[in-house]
Amino acid sequence: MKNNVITSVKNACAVGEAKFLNYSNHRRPKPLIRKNGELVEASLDKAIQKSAEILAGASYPILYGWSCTSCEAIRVGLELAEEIGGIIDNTSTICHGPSVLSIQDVGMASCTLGQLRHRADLIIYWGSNPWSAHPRHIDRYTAFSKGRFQPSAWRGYLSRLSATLTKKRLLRATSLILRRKISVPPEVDRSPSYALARKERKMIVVDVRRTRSAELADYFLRVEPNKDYELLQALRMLIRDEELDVDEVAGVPISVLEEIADVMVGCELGVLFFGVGLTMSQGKLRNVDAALSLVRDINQRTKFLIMPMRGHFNVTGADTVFTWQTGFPYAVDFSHGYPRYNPGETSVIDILCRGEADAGLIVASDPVAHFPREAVQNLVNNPLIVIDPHVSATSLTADVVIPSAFVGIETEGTAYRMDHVPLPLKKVVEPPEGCLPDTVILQRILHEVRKLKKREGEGN
Amino acid sequence: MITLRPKRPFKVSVEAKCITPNDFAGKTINEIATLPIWEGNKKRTLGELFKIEGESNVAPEDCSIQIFGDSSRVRGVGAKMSVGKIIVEGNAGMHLGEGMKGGAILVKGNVDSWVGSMMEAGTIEIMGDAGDYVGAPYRGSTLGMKGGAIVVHGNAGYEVGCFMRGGLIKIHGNVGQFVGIHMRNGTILVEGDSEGRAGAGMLEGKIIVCGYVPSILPTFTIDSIRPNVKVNEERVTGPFYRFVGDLADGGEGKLFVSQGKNPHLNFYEKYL
Amino acid sequence: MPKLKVSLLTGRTISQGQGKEYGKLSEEYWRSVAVCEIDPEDMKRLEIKEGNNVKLTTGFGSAVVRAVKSSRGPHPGVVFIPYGPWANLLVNPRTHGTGMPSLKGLSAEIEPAPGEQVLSLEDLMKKHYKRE
Amino acid sequence: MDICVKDGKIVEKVNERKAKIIDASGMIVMPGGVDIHSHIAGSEVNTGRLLRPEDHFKDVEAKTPLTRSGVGYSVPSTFTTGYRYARMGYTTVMNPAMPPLEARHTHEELDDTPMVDKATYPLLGDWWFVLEYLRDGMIEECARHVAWMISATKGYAIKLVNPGGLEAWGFGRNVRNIDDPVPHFNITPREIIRGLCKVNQILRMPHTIHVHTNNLGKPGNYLTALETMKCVENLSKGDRPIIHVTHCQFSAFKGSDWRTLESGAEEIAKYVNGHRHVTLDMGQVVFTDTTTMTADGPFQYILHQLSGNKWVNHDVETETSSGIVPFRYRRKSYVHATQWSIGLELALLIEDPWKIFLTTDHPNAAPFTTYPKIISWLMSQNARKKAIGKISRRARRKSLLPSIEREYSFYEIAIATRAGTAKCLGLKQKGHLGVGADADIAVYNLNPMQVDPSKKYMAVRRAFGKSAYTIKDGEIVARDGEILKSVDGRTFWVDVKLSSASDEVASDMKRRFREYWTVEYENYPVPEGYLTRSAPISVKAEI
Repeated sequence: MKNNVITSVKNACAVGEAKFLNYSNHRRPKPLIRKNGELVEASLDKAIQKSAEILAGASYPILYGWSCTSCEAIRVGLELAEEIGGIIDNTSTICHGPSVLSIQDVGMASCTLGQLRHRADLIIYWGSNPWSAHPRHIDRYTAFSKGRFQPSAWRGYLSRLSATLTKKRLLRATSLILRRKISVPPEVDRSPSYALARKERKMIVVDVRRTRSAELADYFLRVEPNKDYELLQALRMLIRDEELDVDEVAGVPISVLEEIADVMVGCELGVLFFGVGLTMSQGKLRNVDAALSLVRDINQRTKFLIMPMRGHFNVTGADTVFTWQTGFPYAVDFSHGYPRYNPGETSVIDILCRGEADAGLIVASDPVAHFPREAVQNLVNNPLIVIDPHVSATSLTADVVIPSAFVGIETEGTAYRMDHVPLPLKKVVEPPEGCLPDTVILQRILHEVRKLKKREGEGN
Repeated sequence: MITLRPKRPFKVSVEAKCITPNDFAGKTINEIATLPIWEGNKKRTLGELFKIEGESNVAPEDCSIQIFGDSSRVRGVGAKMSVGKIIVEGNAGMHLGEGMKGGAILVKGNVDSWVGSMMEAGTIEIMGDAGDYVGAPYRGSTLGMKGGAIVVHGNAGYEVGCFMRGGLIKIHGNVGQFVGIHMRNGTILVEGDSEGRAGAGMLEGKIIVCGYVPSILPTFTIDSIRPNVKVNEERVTGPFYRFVGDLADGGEGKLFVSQGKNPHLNFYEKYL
Repeated sequence: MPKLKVSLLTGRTISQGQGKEYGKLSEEYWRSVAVCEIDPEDMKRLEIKEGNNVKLTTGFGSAVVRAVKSSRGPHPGVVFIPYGPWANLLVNPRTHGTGMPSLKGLSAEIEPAPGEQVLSLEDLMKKHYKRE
Repeated sequence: MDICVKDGKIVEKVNERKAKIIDASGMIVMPGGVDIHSHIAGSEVNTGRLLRPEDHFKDVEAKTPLTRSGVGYSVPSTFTTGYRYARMGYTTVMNPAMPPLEARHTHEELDDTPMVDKATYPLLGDWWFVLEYLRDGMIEECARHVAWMISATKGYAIKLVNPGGLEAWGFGRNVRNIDDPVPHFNITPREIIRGLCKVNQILRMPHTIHVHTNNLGKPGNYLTALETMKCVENLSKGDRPIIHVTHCQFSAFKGSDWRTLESGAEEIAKYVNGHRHVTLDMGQVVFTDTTTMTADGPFQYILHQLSGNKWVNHDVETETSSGIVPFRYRRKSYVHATQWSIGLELALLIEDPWKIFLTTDHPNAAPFTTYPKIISWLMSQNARKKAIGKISRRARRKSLLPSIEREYSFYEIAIATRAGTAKCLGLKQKGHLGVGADADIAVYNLNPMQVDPSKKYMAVRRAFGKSAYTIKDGEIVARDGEILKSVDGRTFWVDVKLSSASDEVASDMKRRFREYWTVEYENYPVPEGYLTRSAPISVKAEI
């Protein structure tokens, strides 16, 4: 910290560091309003007034984003959505939404991350690449962490690695990410039983491509794209000691699967982390359905837990707040005055692709950069309001842009870790002149909307 | 006969669960016009959005409703209806005949997702295509379609007959993935092709696919080859491979797949 | 000109994650997401080198991006584009009643595009969404 | 007789001409209801909400100019929870299971739960610090750490759930009885219960230890329940209770398996009638579709195995666990019907109404909205006859209810639903209408002089289902079941004052924090400013 500027960052991952060091790039601290095709600077009051008018007048507005702001702001957002009878959705919808749908069918055996640090001796990453998406995950919570009942698996790696002097590139990358010098196992596919023979903590990666995480693993299982469902169901059958009519599934020989199944049943406490590799590929919620069922089934033999690898920093918080206020975690439709929920019907992508929405409010998110073209087209064809600290693809296309303060850097709040542990976010620097927290901006819009409605009410 | 015509095209979805013989019966046209419906977040009356004509004060059982024009954004038509008839001349929106307890619905065009969800009795016939989740339950519930019949002359989407517990679903065209997923009982007949994963997680019941299937889930085991299958009174001629599953869930469901259309499955025959 | 049928994956990469934090308009972001990771073997087949422009086409649209060698291999027939506006031009918006479009494992066609430019974010906005 | 209210308190008299006068003649006037055990907030409850869209979509509440929208049924959203309690004349609710690590979450939800005062009990029976200090016999050290935790989490009472069993569940195991040592920790549940009971006395907490017994929900567990009560017997001083055994119905099973299940209510009642150191609450089953959720991971897994319903498990590092399973209690099921009978038997066989309180362990045995039904069963043999006529024949034959004539009076109902619970919780300003009490008042439209609750039990149900008036802190917040004003309740928490400063505790915590948890020491405690209406209750500990 040097006079209200962050100069260096401690114990954050590469993404985190980039966030802290560069949060102030590409910002326009002034609100903007589109006047005949051009975004021009305007006063905050004007921007808020305009936003309120757009929202109060709409008959099917969508309020989207929420995963990169604080729970406090989300609480206001829900009140606003209720007031204007809109649809409120968060980024789960294109991340772990399908996971939620299958949890609602099957349930989920899970825990907090510390539980795994202390106890897990078998760690499986399925369709998830923690190295790239969650750079500190392996190091802090799983294979390389040290727990009460489980030593770190570092030694195992180091000893095996002293033999192999390969993978210089990877080495550099690793130490870059994990901030310490480590080595990596060779990239030969041994038979699982050999690779997983050790008593120590073991790590398996299942994915369609050999990711960086895969190279850290004791065993990498490559599954053909879009065949995860078959593979998971086959495993479920094997742990029930049933036999299969086929001799390979998703490009994996049954003999290998049988060995994996034995390792899973044989561990003391296993965990399966699954990522969007499952939720986005063919089968979507049913892939997760199978994964959740697999873990549930193994609990008849040993303790096994499962956890989605959630992305955006407070997406778990968004689901959490949505759920306690409305009963539903995302895709909530207030158009009838009470919460309704049916992803596929009330989820933002579907509403946009059907061209039903007639206005949009985006908070701390960039759908234009993350939604399919068809959805984006319908989003930008309607009046669009963006509340975001930085300039984004979406803010470029908006009709009203209200720059806000960075939560966790320029303003405080509460956020949830992916295992539902709530954490306080602190304020470390002052926001730029005139940049208010999302919470305040939303409260002021809500206030204006209520004034407008009141006038309307008196009008007729 | 009571006829409805949309007065204008709808941009946002219209929720009209009141369009049922049960709600129209014994009412004058003017009373019917005052029934409340939703257009997006705006409360409206049926009369505001539809031109309504026809006779008044009909008895429920003689009450038939005809909807002209495009109602592909009108949701919940025929919800919970127990008697009478609804004819949709164009397309119909989501949740058509949701929780239906009797009577008949005929759609000349296509219909969106969740047609006949949670239905208990009655018949729904779609001349065009149907969306996803035909006869499915609400999220989180395992109480899918309990009885009655849904006939789709065109194609249907994903998860047809999800958590189905009884009744018949007949698709003359093709179906997407996961037909009969988590099926508990009942019968699904697909005369076209399936995109695969048929019968995933099924416990009981019968699925017949007369067309091509890319593959059978590894958690099904072949049981026999049958010359034909009985569906209610009707006899569907094969021959069919008969699989049992989904063994991953300890299921006893029966999956019939055409032998002729699926030569790539003949390796299963070595187990017979 | 050579064409290939491939299976298209999209996903997160760490540089995309960092690039994002540098700002969506930054060179870093563009560098990290307007790219397509291709197996060296496939590159040979396409007669292209790292840095050349390639055009991908799916049933839902097409996009021009820079080709880079995939270090995660070998997996011929599978190409990878990080999440971002360029990938979005290609993915399948249908959600099959789940709310989630199909972002992984689409069948796509890839070909060299020597003549064509990789759009900047602003130009992409103009071209596809008529906004600036 | 008049009750005067001023500035949210009950006072001697007020200026009649200025005062707003409510004519409650011919009605029942009671203090606002005080629920001693109801799962209304926190990670576990919220996961229950997430798990059950099918529970919500048939029971919705639209927004009004005064109230927020929401959903029911068995796991209502936060606003709806507050409104529904207020409509029944309840004004104070205790949230009984808070994983300390997730305290912030619980308080965030309690802040969004309007209309009622509330408090929450941190789960401490399987916390590593407790297990280790008690194993080493360091009671005072343990007390200091518990004190730190109570104020760090803004908690109200020491909650034990299947003590020792939850730590064992960390590796998928459980403890068999109160003398079965906890794996890796070599301490028994008995030592944990006695230890925390002593800690509770050392800290002079307003409430007793709040215990969910080992073996809960297993046939034959009434013996465990008796053992649990007995094991602290010799710690009692005077006639103040020192242990509260919660939702006792689930711990009163006799028999060796589900087929031979029988009621252990008689034995438990016999013991409780003969001892002063223990209080109970019912955990009354009502036949309906509900959602079970406890911190008792192993028990929830068994429930999943029995029902085949979807199952959620959530273990919390170094502290506790939890599980959720949707569940339907069916009249015709022998086991469910027997459970229904056990709850009522306990309430009717325990003579002193100050010893057993009305709960459903919401939502485990039924949602709290079923209280009026239970009240009618307690007050009317006819109501019980009617209900028992519909249950499983075998359960009916074995049930003790037909032989029980006792019928609760309105006074006894008032004790079981507010006076008794308030006293047991040590909430001095609640549960009575004496001068100085909080002006939380419930008026029920029923004339006790004219209505015989034994015959007119349906009238009783209606009256207790919709209060004529609910008054919170001197304001009319609900009338005839309609919310007139939305108010924020207080959050009570115990601020334990130790005579000697406990810096060494803080430093000891700091030292071991990274080892035990995956969060930073600074991020763990919930600051007082975090609560919308913080209401600390200071106590002076013996140390």
